[in-house]
Amino acid sequence: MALDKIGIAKRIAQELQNNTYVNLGIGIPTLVANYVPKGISVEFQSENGILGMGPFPYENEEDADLINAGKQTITALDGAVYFDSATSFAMIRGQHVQLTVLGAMEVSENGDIANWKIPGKMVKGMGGAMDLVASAENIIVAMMHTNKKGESKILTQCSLPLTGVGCVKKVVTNLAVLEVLPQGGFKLLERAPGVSVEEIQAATEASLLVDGIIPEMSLVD
Amino acid sequence: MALDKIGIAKRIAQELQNNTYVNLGIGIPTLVANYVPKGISVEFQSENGILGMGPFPYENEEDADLINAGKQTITALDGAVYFDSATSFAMIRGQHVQLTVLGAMEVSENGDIANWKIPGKMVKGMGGAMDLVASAENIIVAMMHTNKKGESKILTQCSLPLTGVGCVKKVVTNLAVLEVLPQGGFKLLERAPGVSVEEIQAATEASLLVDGIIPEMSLVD
Amino acid sequence: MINKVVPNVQEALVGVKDGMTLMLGGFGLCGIPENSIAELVKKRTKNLTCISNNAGVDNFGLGLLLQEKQIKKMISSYVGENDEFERQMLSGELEVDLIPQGSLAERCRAGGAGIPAFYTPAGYGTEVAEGKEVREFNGKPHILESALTADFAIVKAWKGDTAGNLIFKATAKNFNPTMAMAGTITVAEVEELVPAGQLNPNEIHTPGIFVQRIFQGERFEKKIEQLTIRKK
Amino acid sequence: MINKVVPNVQEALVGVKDGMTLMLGGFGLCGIPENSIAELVKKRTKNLTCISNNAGVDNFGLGLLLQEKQIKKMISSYVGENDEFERQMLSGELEVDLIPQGSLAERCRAGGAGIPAFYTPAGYGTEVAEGKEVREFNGKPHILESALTADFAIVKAWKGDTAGNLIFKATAKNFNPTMAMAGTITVAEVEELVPAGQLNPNEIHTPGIFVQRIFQGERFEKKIEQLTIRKK
Repeated sequence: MALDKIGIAKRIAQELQNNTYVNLGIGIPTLVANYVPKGISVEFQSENGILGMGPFPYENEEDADLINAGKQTITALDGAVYFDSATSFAMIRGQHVQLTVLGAMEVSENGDIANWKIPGKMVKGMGGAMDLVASAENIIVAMMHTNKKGESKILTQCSLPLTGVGCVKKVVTNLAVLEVLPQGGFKLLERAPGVSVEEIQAATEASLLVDGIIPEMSLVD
Repeated sequence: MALDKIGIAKRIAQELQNNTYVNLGIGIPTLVANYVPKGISVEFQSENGILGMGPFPYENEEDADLINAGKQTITALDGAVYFDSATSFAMIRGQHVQLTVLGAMEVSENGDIANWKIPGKMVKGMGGAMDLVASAENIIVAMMHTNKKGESKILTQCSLPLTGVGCVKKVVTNLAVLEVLPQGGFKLLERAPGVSVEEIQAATEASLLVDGIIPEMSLVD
Repeated sequence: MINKVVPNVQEALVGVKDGMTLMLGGFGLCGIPENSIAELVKKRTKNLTCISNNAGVDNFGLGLLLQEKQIKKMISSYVGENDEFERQMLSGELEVDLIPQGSLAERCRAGGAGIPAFYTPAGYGTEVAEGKEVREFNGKPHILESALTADFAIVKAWKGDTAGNLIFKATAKNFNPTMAMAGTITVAEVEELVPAGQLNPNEIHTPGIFVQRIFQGERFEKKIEQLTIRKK
Repeated sequence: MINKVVPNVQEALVGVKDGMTLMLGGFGLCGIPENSIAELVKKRTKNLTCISNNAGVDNFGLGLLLQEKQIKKMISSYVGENDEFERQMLSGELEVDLIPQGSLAERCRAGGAGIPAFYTPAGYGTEVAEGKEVREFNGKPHILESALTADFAIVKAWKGDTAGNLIFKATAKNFNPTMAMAGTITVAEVEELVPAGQLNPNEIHTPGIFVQRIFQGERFEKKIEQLTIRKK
């Protein structure tokens, strides 16, 4: 069965490395914070200006001056710190944030990502995404494998305006975990529980390397 | 009679404009702070990281963590603020500091200044001087008119390695106040009390415009 | 001490004219200079170029200026929460320059810090890089970005003193300290204005040298864009 | 939270090797990492390239490393208070790269902020500009300066917490926050180390993300270079 958004977030949470700083994009990536594995210390950076983001506040304890990059009210953990936007992106551009998880409209087999604009139709802007994908050592995309029309979002080449080139390292979708190979092309690493290799191949427009037996993801809480 | 260092500082203090930020270099310029005219509000920036520098501390009240750019113990006035070196030079380079007063070994008639190095003999370094002279709107040099050998420091061309080019606007020495003309050359504005135009001309190697009657400086406390 | 206090928002915005470029602090609706925006609506200043990370929502923040068609051009990184904005942009009524958030912040800092241009990897290979110089450093391509400045930078702080020193609260800091550096005239509206000497000089975020005018705002509504809570 | 605490200066400097590049915070003797410098003398690490605004005085600060000839190259802006330094430099024993103080600070910030190069007017027309690209912006010539980074950045703060967050005191701040950004490994020695949560997140100067190791210094001598006082 294909994963839901929470399933994708849970699987990405397994990618978190101990003692690292992580930036989570809006949408599915934000959910990753709820599933940090036991024994793993990570600190979440929100590019609007906080390190050490905590859970949502209790009712009536919200503070309009304390939000995350998704404009949601949040709290601050012990050890948190606030900073201005220039310093925030000094952290990002200076590669002090090791992992970026973000959503995408399209990902291509050379690691390009498109997620900010549909010409003539939708222009929300790139926000911090272009800085993040240009700089983080590790970039994981969280998204549905296909769009609402059922068309693959895992492509030979992106059709939409790019957010970054050759930057995506891994893609976790509702169907699969894919690695972007250094020489280009995707490699199938894992299948969602009950999803077959053939289903994944059918939903993938890009070239997909299937090498040996592909294990199912394990998603223990 | 030629001025002493305090006289030079007093004369420069007359150049202070109301509501401006001023950086004073080491030596004679530092003394300017003691002679701010009544009714003039200025704030002194010290490039090591303080705005709102106050007088020296009382005995036993000194704080090793509170110094000026000359490494002297100081105090902080109401409204003072501390900042890091990158921010300090953002202020300077960004032209938020309107006036810089600094010493020099040589000044040339196109406004060049040399004050950081005597090749093979003395190399103290430029400190913040190169940033200051490259950016401030107004740059006044405070110095003796001649060196210890009696040679002019007001030159057609500097012989020492430069600190900045075409930047000095005015020079106040023990003998005179000189303006650097936009087209090059010095114009004699004022004489030190009792010093003749001829004495100034004799001590000046650079071309010197003497136009009309040259008044004596007035140095009321 | 140089006194930066003006009595009210009207005095703070004297000299803001049609066709000028303004920087406005804030991220979403957090930390925006609400009093100044309300006054700009009243002043009916037109043809503004506004540099601000976002464009407000339909009925608050810069959305209020958009509704009145006072903005000719927006320079932002993310404008996704504003239907009127999207309408004006797609119809061509509004010029829009979208730039990466980090480049926006750094360009404002550069404007304030006297750095005319710098290289950044952000946007290489995208529309953002079109027409810009590309240069490789350490084997990685970068693009040349230029400084941004504004006729007026308008920021919002938590506390301020008569010398113009500012302290921001939590994530309402965001673009405010950065833009405060880059205005020919920087206007700060604060929740609490105190005499110089009342703020601890170790705790000040924006030195008063960057601020030309400061006033205590009459009213801060502080709208929340996305109220998210958890149960006790 | 990511815990950055190491038990002592020895652990803090594990991995500092001959030939490495170090950044050291401080201005004159103010805000220098004294405990770390003392340990470097003990470790007898050699052939160091030290990036520091000054070079200490003969018997304190980096002067201690100079006496032991542990420094191969100094990158500084002002070195006027140190006879041994001048002797080594003029004799050619010591390589010296003197750069404008503002360019030094901005190059360190750039190193930490992922900006490989930027333009500045400082030094145009001087020795400092030799071999560097010159470009005009707004009619004024600027030179291209590149980022500085270090194997270890060693800074001194007043207070720090276990997450590596730092607060500096007065003008002992100086180069410390800037250099803290630019170390592959940044070591902070602090006068007072407290548990995460004890520092007000609005008052922190250096976010812990920039700091890899933090420890409470055993002893801070805090020598004064120029004691200047007035009479009561």
